[in-house]
Amino acid sequence: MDFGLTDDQREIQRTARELLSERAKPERVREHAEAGTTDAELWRELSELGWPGIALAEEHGGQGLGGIELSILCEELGRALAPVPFLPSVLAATLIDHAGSPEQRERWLPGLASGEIKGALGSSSDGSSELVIGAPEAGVIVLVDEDGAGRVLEAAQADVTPVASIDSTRSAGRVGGAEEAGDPLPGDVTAGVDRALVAVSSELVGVCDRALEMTVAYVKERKQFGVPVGSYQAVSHRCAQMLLETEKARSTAAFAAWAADAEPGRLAEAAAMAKAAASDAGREVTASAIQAHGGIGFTWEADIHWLYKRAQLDAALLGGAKRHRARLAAILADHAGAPAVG
Amino acid sequence: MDFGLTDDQREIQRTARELLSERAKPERVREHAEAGTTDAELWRELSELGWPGIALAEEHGGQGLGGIELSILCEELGRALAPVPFLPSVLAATLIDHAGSPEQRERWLPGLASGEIKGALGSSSDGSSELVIGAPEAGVIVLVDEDGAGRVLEAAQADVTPVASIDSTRSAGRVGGAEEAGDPLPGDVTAGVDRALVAVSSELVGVCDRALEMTVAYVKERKQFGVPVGSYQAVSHRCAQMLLETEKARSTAAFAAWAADAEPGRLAEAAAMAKAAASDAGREVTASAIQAHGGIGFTWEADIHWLYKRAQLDAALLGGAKRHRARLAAILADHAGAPAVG
Amino acid sequence: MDLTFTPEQTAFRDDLRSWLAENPPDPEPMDGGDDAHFAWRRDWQRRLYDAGWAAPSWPAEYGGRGATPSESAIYFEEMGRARVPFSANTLGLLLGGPTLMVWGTPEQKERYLPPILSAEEIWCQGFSEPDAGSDLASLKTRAVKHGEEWVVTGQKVWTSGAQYSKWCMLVARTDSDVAKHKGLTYFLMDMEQEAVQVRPLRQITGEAEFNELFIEEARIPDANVVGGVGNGWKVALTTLMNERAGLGFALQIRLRQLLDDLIARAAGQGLLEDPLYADALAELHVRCESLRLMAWKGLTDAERYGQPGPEGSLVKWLWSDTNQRLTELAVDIVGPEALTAGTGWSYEFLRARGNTIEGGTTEVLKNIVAERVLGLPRLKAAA
Amino acid sequence: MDLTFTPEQTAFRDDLRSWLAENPPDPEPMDGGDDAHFAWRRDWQRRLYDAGWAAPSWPAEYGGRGATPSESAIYFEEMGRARVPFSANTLGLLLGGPTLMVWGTPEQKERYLPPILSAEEIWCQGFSEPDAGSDLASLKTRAVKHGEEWVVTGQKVWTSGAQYSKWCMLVARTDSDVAKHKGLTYFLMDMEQEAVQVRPLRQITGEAEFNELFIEEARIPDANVVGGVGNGWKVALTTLMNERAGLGFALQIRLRQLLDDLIARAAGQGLLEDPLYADALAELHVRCESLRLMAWKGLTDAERYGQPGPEGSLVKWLWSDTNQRLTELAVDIVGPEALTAGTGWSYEFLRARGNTIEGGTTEVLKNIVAERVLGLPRLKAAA
Repeated sequence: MDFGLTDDQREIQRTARELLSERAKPERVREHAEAGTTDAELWRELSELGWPGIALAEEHGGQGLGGIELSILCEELGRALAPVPFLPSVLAATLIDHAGSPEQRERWLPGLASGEIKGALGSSSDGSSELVIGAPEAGVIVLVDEDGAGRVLEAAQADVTPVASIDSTRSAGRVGGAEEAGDPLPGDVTAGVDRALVAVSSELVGVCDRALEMTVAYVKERKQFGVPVGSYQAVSHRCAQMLLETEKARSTAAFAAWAADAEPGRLAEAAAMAKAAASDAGREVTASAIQAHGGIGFTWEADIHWLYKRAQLDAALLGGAKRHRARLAAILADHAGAPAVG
Repeated sequence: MDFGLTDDQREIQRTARELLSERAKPERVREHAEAGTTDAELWRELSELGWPGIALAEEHGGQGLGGIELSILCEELGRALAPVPFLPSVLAATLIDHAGSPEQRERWLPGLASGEIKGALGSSSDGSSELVIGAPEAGVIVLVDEDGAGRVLEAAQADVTPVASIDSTRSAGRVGGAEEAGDPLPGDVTAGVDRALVAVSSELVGVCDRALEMTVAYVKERKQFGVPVGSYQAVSHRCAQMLLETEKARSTAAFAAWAADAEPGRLAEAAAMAKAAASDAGREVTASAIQAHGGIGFTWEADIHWLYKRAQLDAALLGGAKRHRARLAAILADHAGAPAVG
Repeated sequence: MDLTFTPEQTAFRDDLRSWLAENPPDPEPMDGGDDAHFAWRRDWQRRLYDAGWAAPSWPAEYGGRGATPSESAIYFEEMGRARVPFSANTLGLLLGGPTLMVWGTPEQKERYLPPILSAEEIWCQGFSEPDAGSDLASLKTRAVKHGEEWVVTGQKVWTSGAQYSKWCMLVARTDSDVAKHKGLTYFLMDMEQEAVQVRPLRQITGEAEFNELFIEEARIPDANVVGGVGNGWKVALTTLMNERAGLGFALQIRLRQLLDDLIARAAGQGLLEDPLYADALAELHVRCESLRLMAWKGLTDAERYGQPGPEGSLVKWLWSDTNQRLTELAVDIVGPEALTAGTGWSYEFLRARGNTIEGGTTEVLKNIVAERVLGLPRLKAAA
Repeated sequence: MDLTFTPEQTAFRDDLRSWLAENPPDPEPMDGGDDAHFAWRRDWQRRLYDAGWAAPSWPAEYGGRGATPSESAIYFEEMGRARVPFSANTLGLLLGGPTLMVWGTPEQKERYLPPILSAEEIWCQGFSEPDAGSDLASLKTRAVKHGEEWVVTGQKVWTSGAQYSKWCMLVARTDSDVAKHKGLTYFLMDMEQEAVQVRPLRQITGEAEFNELFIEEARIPDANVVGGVGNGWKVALTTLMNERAGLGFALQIRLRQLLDDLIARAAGQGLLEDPLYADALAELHVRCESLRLMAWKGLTDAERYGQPGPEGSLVKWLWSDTNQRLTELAVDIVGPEALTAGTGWSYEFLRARGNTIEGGTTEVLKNIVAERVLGLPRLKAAA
């Protein structure tokens, strides 16, 4: 039983954090968010480092690493709120990788791994999608419907209407078109979606972690009635609660990332737990961060609201906490009466 | 729009509080609770004052007052945790009064009004009941089932098995027997149950009020690290939350008590709101009271646990918060789309 | 106890309701930005003024109707129900006017009250400062007397409507040698001077409902002191006491309407039959109704015993918490529309985040409830 | 990251599991009251002792197996899973022994450790006092030296098992002239003297799991000072650090079992198909699993970096809160049985109320998390 990262993983984490703290400073994120643009330069840089293909096989131009390494990057990009379509791209790649045919993988993965093609993943019902993050700039869009069927659409086939979401650090769009448009994914779409859920959950852990970090720094400095506001229990216990929520999300996301590689039989349960915990944590921790900042937290100038908004989109992506708890309950119902897992 | 009590109502409230603070002191409540006995002397005294018949018509030996006056007494008896079967008796009387035939009223109400007969009210399904408070000592038991049918059983017809509930300030029992045992209530059982819900909710308001009062007194006195624990926000904000819950329960119970007399068309909604709010408040406020008392709050010696236990029984009686919110949702569904109530 | 309106109250409500039905405001302008929007609200207030409905709670001698607190509550409930905009000069009507009525000189009342009512002169509130937050006693804006004038320098924040205002209710420090809250004075500052710069303060919704004020040697004639030099703390409390008394009723009706909209939406999607959503919506219903009951109960108490008590803090707390829960649930029910920029639901959702901060944070409200309602000892923190 | 057991850990677990399968404890005595119950637990510890399973984490030289922290966690998980009773001398095994191993003299170790392991001598913990609560530095029990003996007078509370104990880990004030936490000394007090009176302290469940100690001039030989005079604060911290390290794993498995029972019950009643209950049960499942993950993660950190960190406070907090929510939900699902005195569910429900108080209140745990994990400034309250 070992929760520790390997030296290589730790190195990936360290490098990512350093790079992003340099290249995705709050001012730069804000600039792109206000203009509604993607940071093309940063995307090029990340692509050169091979990040988009970190979990893809070497034969497809990827780095051949696993779910844990992908989680690490998602968390760091979430922390930084980097204005690049990393998450949507890796989500699309994950689906194609795990549920695609050899031809589909051959066609799309090399471009996704190199960052030349951007991807997006969304839920659809009756042919049209909910908000799909990254859709307007995507070269390939994967849509999954409620029955667990999935299809791959190249940009030309997808009828994308750009939509401004509340999270302007990333583009979004609605994908229309006929129900039969695109190329069906022949493989295990659910297993692919579960891996995608782990990636989203990891990004949310990063968002929470950053929100807590910013809040702790603020409440140590800010004084009211002569003492730092962070010394009042109303504030300090709120911060403790933020940590608890973050750690719940972190531990379940870590378990799910590990299960994706090492114990696929528990992946469905693990992914549902991770997304339920991360969606709740994302919403609660960032809302708490705003509250702990007081008046300033509610202003556009304070960067905390970007985290709040990102958390909302991620929390809803591929189903919110309620939907994943319902899935979990169905899994529990199947096991009810069986002895506790050893 | 006037939330104030009349002078007469205020007088009833004052008298009740004074009497009970004298006759139902914590030591005496504890004595009876530990012995599992009813305070027969107090019951006699209350009966002589006409309390059990306060809301019954004068022709049945009652005082001919209304739902508000009954609520006042329920609240005060809840505050005092008086070890007498007042609540079960008035619940039975309420059902017989509002849903009984003239013969049933004639037969039972005078005895219930005078206190010579004690009553009990419980829910049943498939013929046998859940825990019925006061059943072992009741001369008459009313059972209502999930379909809204009700029946009256005299003690001899009812197969009562005494059961010790966690709230030993009152007796309880399970009522068995055949589904057809007893005398059906021909009238509007639901309207009777709604009035009964108001009485239970009012008792819960009293329990909350007392729990908060004891807690505030304790945290003002008790010191830790040199200052009263009540000056720490972890404790003081908890007390504020207790007040908020109590006031939510109080305001909805008042509305329901008023509606029972003055606007029966809104009684169903009002009673469901009151019971939902009071059940939640009862549980949360008394649990908070224990927590705010720290170690001592968890001991048998501190009186706070009697309130906690009473709150659990009352919260479950005639359905808990979840059940009444489900009722409310059904009422809301009927109104959905209609303009907001003027 | 009588939870219906009296015949007088019913008549008052019916009067207003029928007037509103016959005199709806113009449609909300969708173009022209903030200025057009403000002009629309100013126009609306003028119409209310012409019909004698601008401030019914003001005494008849100042142009009001001498409405009781209950009638005033009915007024705001009806305004909310009719979904009309807030009057352009809401702060003047609700805070500035009533404060002057208590503390103003006869000359001040005569000079300032009429243009408040008619929306000729708009008022804003200059209490909060960036470094003071909830701690009014630590205000740093300073006023120094030069002859018959006061010279003011400092910074204020959270001043809504400052860009349209003629007068600012300004609290500034006039004596640093006495205990913190004793050296404050309450002024009426003319906003139309170069020394006062208004900078919009955008919120997370993207709009700028509030402003920052940068004050660099602004001039205020001595005649514009309200309630006497050094008495600013008490005068400010009068303003704060009035702050939410009436507005709360409008906000609470707005909450009710939002809930009705959400329930209708959920019903349309079949979610009222899903016990999880049914439970959450029913709980919001209980909260909304108890909020209204608690607000009216507070009013009963106020009418019987004088001033509204600190129980008002419970109402504001419950309102803000409920509005947040409601809009959070709406995100689940409404779906992507609630996360799309510029929609009604996304606006409500983001805006609600400020409810537990503006007008007294929930933390401060809990302190007030604990100390003033429950009588718990005040925490004295040592540095 | 490898969230499976290593081959060594699996072997350890399988060894223990098969021993437990072959050597189950006698059935829990239903008659004979507390004494019979305690005798049953003492008997069980003796059997563990005979098989070398009483305290696997103790070094081999003291009769343990030198188990790693992970193996120790597996031990408690397996004990919980097998639903065996806690050893009679749990406090001696988990707290007293490890404290002596750090601070005891060679003579003390030789004298006291063996009978702890064999359950010949039972230990209890005399830290808390009625007026001290969470504030250990303000202890009032006083020890004064007379020749080679200390004379102790005071009162202790929350001492579980005191009526069966031979030795009490007692912290008393030996110097009033120095800063509050500096004047404390840690003693081993013989409970078998007239000067020590044990009074059972009943809980809201009706049972007396704890006791009060009334100490009136009790005698303690100087040889029974642990860690030196005036060093009691540090020695006590060692005891407290060990307090929940292992036990937490047993409690967490017990929580898991309770949840499995409740899920089975809900499934039987069709409530897993009710979205409201399904949601609540799934949330409890998430909490249980993340609790286990967080506990194991803490252990990984401890093995890598030494002592367990204050993150343990998060685990205790989450455990107690989850156990309360679980038993509250059980009242709704199980119905009257959960409100009937003497049933398993009503016991669990009432007992859970103490979880957020015993072993560090949730308020204190949040303080610890805020100060020691997040580095927030400590609140200094002024009287």
